[in-house]
Amino acid sequence: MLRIAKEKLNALYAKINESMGLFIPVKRAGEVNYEIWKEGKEVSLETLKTVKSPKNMFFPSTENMMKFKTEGKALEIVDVRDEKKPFVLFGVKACDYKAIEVLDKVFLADPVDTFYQARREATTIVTLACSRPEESCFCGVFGIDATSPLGDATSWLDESYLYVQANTEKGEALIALIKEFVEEGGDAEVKAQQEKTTEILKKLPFAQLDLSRFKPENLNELFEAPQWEELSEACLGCGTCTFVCPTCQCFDIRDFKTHDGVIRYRCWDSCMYSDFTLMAHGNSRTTQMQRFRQRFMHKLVYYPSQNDGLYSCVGCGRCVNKCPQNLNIVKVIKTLGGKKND
Amino acid sequence: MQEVTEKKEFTPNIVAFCCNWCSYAGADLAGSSRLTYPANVKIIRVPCSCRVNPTFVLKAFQQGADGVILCGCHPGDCHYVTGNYYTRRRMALLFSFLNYMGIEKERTRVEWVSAAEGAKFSEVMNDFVKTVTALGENKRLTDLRVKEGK
Amino acid sequence: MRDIELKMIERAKALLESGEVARVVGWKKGEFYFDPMPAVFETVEELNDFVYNSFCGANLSKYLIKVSKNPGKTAIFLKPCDSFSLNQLFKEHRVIRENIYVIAIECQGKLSVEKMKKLGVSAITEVNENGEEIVVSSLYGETKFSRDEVLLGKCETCKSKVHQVKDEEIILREMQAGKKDRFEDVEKLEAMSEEERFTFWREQLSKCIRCNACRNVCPACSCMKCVFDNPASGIAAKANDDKFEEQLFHIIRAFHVAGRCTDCGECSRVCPQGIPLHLLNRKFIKDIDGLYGEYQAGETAEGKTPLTSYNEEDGEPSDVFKGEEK
Amino acid sequence: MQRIGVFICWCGSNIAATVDVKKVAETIKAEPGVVFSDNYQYMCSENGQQLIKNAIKEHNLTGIVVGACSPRMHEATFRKAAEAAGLNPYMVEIANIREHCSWIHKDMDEATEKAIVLVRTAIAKVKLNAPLTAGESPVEKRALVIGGGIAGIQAALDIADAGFQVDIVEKNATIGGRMAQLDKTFPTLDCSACILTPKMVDCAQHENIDILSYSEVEEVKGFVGNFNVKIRRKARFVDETKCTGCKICMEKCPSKKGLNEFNMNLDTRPAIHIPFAQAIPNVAVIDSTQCIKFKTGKCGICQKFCEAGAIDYEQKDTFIERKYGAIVVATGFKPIALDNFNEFGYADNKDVITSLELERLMNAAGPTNGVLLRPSDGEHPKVVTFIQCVGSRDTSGCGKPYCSKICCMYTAKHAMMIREKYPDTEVHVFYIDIRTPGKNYDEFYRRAVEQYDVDYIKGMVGKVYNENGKLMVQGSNLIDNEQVTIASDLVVLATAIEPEPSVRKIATLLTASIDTNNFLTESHAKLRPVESPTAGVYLAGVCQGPKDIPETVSQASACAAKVIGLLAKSKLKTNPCVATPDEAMCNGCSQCANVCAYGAITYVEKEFRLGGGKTEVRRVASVNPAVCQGCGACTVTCPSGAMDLRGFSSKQIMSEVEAICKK
Repeated sequence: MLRIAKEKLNALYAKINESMGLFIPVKRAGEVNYEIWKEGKEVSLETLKTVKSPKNMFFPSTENMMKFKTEGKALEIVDVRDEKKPFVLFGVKACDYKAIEVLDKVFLADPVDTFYQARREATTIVTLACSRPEESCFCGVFGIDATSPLGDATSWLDESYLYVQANTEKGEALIALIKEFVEEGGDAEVKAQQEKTTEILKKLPFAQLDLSRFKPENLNELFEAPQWEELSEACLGCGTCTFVCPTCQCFDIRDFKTHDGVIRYRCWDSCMYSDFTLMAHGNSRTTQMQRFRQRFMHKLVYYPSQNDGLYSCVGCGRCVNKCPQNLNIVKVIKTLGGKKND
Repeated sequence: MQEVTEKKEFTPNIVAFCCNWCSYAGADLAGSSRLTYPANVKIIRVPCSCRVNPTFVLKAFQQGADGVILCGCHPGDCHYVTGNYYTRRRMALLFSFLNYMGIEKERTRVEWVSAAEGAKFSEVMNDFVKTVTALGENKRLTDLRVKEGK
Repeated sequence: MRDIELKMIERAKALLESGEVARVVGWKKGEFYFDPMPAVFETVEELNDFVYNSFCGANLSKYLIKVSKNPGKTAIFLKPCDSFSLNQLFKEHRVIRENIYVIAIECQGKLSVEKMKKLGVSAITEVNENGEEIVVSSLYGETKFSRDEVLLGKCETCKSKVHQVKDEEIILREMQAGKKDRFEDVEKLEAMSEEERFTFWREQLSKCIRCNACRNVCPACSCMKCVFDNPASGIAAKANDDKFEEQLFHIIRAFHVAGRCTDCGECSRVCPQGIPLHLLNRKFIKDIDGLYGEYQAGETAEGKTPLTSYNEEDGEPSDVFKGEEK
Repeated sequence: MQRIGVFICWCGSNIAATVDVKKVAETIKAEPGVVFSDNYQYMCSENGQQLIKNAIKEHNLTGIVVGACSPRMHEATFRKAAEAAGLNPYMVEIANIREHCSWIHKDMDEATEKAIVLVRTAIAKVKLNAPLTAGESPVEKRALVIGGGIAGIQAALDIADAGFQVDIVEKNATIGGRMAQLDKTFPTLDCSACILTPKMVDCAQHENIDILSYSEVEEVKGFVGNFNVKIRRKARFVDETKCTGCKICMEKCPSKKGLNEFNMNLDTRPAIHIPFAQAIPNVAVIDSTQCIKFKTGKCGICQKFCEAGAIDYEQKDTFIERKYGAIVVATGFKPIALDNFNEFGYADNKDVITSLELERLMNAAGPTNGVLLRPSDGEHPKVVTFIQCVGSRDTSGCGKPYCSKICCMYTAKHAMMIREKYPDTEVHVFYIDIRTPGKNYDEFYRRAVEQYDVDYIKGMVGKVYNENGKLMVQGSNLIDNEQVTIASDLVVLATAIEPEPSVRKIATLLTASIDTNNFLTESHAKLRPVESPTAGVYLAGVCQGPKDIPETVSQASACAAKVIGLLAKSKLKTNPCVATPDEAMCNGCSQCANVCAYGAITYVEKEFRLGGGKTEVRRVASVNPAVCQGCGACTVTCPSGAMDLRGFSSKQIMSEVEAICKK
């Protein structure tokens, strides 16, 4: 185990930034989100949950895909992909790290999403263990240990030090890069923190959610469940849950007219929106109940049935915190998940 | 020194919305009286100033316009009786709001120009171009993508 | 609060039992004390989950657009601020007065969990209200707040405790309007330079993720199809692709609700990024008040709005900046 | 795929001297969608138009752009040419490269570059143009005139003479209006009744005119050419078809103490009465609030004596509905109430009277048979003082801010008439300014001063009070800079006039706009002064603004000309560039209707299909294309963008914006 004194962290960021990009939780106008680090920005590793998850590092909210350049009647297609500079994603929590695994299964499966792939490969991920989980957290339900996340390197934070440990070659390389800032030590402190946090995690109100009924064989029964109406009745149809979700991966492709052509870009889409999956004939889901059901059926039934039982929810609890009307996946799990919930 | 020459080279792009009955005719009169104003002012004909949706103003800025001016009949003289009264409220609120968002107030303007005021039309345009030129490029309300690849 | 809740349940029960109304719109229990959610109650049994407490900040009036289309009368519990929104919906024919039974309820200002969290409390398990004192228990200990400290942003500047429309009321205690002036923060911004204002809004709006929560919760944003969802509008967009779009969305939205926005504050309450969106709408309200005479949307269910009316003596658009130069 | 043709005009050297027209035409060839581009000396000439027509046919063009002079000049020309070649005329756009380009720029490169942008902008627009067809609506060949005063009478006669049916709706029991109450008219001093009553008779006898007296407009639906009007025929308790106008009932009626409105309440009349001797129709009416039969159930004397059997106490209000192509509003005026002007002592002194009361006192058919006698004691007044501008030009809020326009002239008339008839009477006139803009008006006023020795005092009166039976008029004389007090026997207030209050209701019914003083608003103050902004509604007389008789008659005839022009058409062509709502997006919020100056927008309940076999009834806007003038105010007020304007759609305008901003 290695450790870095907290006061040296800013210098450490600067060091990383010399040769790689650094993506890190930064406080801006009162809220913490991942941003490209720059001298003077207010880094906030202590923040348990960034508003947006770090997924937009690999899957940005908007991304140009190609450009159609026109001159008179001539048209040319321009590839706008640029070579991805290596960068470090710093401070990823266990749930968000697990979410990257969920995204990988979508974007890196055949056909590979080369935009995603390029970014993914260029990244070194440094995770950060949680020490102060809150009431909306339920990563444990999905078998995630918030106290020892994986990644290329894992880190722990306490009042005085950031403790770090490499897990992969990329992680080793990063530590080599910052070796001037690190010193040996911290095994005991990390262990103590992990034990303390584990105790809290057990006490969390959602620690015992029962997912047992979310199985492919129950698909039809779950789909037809009468409770969806009531569960979704207050849904505004906004995209907050999907946009703060670390595993939501849907996007739309749109064109933007420029002075000399058209930019084709993709942007996050939300299954909560009325034009999601809108086709020439109309939309297969016409009510908010259907859209609402789609989101949770996908997270808890469709996705796992195609990915060896891996749920596409990681229990980060962002939707629990952020839904304007306090609807969320926990209510769905409690209502439809299994007997233990009753 | 260099900065000064750069500023001189800047010619703003101005979009002028003119109502068909007064201001467009006023611009025609400016033309037939050979009253000049800069070529970077381009006019869009609308039936009445009240046809101008704030969206059009924003669209112009998005597309890189440096100034947007609306011209209509004098209040009380609207061909459609009350159209420009609505324009007056809408634009007063919109411009005040844009300024509140930090957009330079000099980039937006409403002027009442009658069909007989060719001279006024030319004066207004000259003055507006001068004001916007001094202000420089519209950076706060342009969609940078439109210039991509340039 | 508990006494009010009981009275509300009692009334809801009576109304449903007598068949006077077909449904009641209120709140139901969430996972915690602090996360009630809007709900429609159609049977007396469903009322077991009914809740009304200091976290029922949501404005329920917009739900009526959809819910009240069903046959039978719909009863709704409205706080004073929500009643403005409903009146505005009546004015715009989005909800028909005859189909609604309004029960005006007491509100002493609602509380914000977000604020408690920002003040350092996490893993909240319980909240107890003790008059002005709010006791929050969490896995990490107990914290006490004064009500004012953790008041929902919109309640700090509460504009009125008078219901604008009601068929009956459940009010047991006197209510007080906000302690803070509604336009104080707008004035602070107005006093800044253009540059500073631009920076302020850039910082704030760059957080926007275009989740549309502000729009979808807004009772004035009740369009069948929003221009931003309509490819034919020329300004449709989903996630923000450029700084411009962050602004465009919010400028157009604020303009579309200008003169119709009742300042219910829901936009800011629901913003996941904590953008003070109400300051956009309040600028319009302040300008309208100053330029065209005081106007409060939702005060009446009839008449024109400031942007659909005019006065021959109205000032010129250039006049709005005149005061500033002096 | 669009096939656009572009035609660049030289306009001789007007364009070609500053814009390189060949370069413009050549550059534009590369624009997407452009399949033809050419230039010519004079596009508007016969040959130029032929060039366009040929190109449309040869290249199968779907839209054309003409780079030429202002569309205000030749848009119609090129539209016609396009139509002749089989292209919809609304598929034509003009790029104004003369007035907005060649004439204002000197540098050829700069002007050429701008011309290219302007043509591109027009191309961007025309690509989004849609073929439009002017709609047609039939015209009901009948006019309605609301108000039977001189304005209504004149308008009705002119329209009827042109061969169209006219109905006059008059709320009183007789037509004639204010003019019937006047004694003499300025500046000729001819007798008012002598010139008015023949016209009234003409109306009654005209085969095309139907007088609906004692009637009011109740409801108006429809639009220009097709108004549906519901008219209330108030119960007059006398059968109009039977009454012979013999007046025996008036003699026999035991209740004779009703105030005589026609004589400005200066004397009384029976409960059953004919307003005045020359009334048209010459039919009695019963004032049911005064009639003993109605109050007690007993009496019935008039019925007993009516040989024609015309009396019908059971008569009820009836309603008739008629269709009209055009409506003339001629509702007239009344003097304002003087409640706010206690300083002139009108309420307290019988001998302080209004000018209209004086008219009745001077009139041979009036309460004094034309002999000027004081109302208080029936004596001849020896000193008469006139006060002008009572309630006119008043910015204090007590009266009216406008000039009533007629008072200077009628006061001079009154002064002159008194001096003429009673040379021993002293006449004083207090005035602020004397306004005599009219043919022979100033001459008339000068006669009053010079020939009749009327004492004109420039100054305002502060107070009128009674002192020992004399009316003391205290005022200032600004010329001599002194306070004067004139002991008078009679004081006449030249009272401001205001629109007849019932005009408000009529304006609402017609969706005609009305100003803060209750005057109906004309469509354009200078160029369309007799038309209301509501198509098919015309304005005559004081309902539109203060006027004297000659002006009123002129305006009435002008209205008639407009109405005749409208009714002469078999069909109305409607402007196709009108607002249209997309019902699927319409919220039915009514904001668009709130800003429509023409009342063109109404709401309908419509059934819409939802998914899954469900339907929903929604309130959606509906624009009447015959009424919409195409200003676009509604389009901006519509938050969802459901309302759009044909010919100037949001997409077209935004496309123009994009084209201009491209550098």
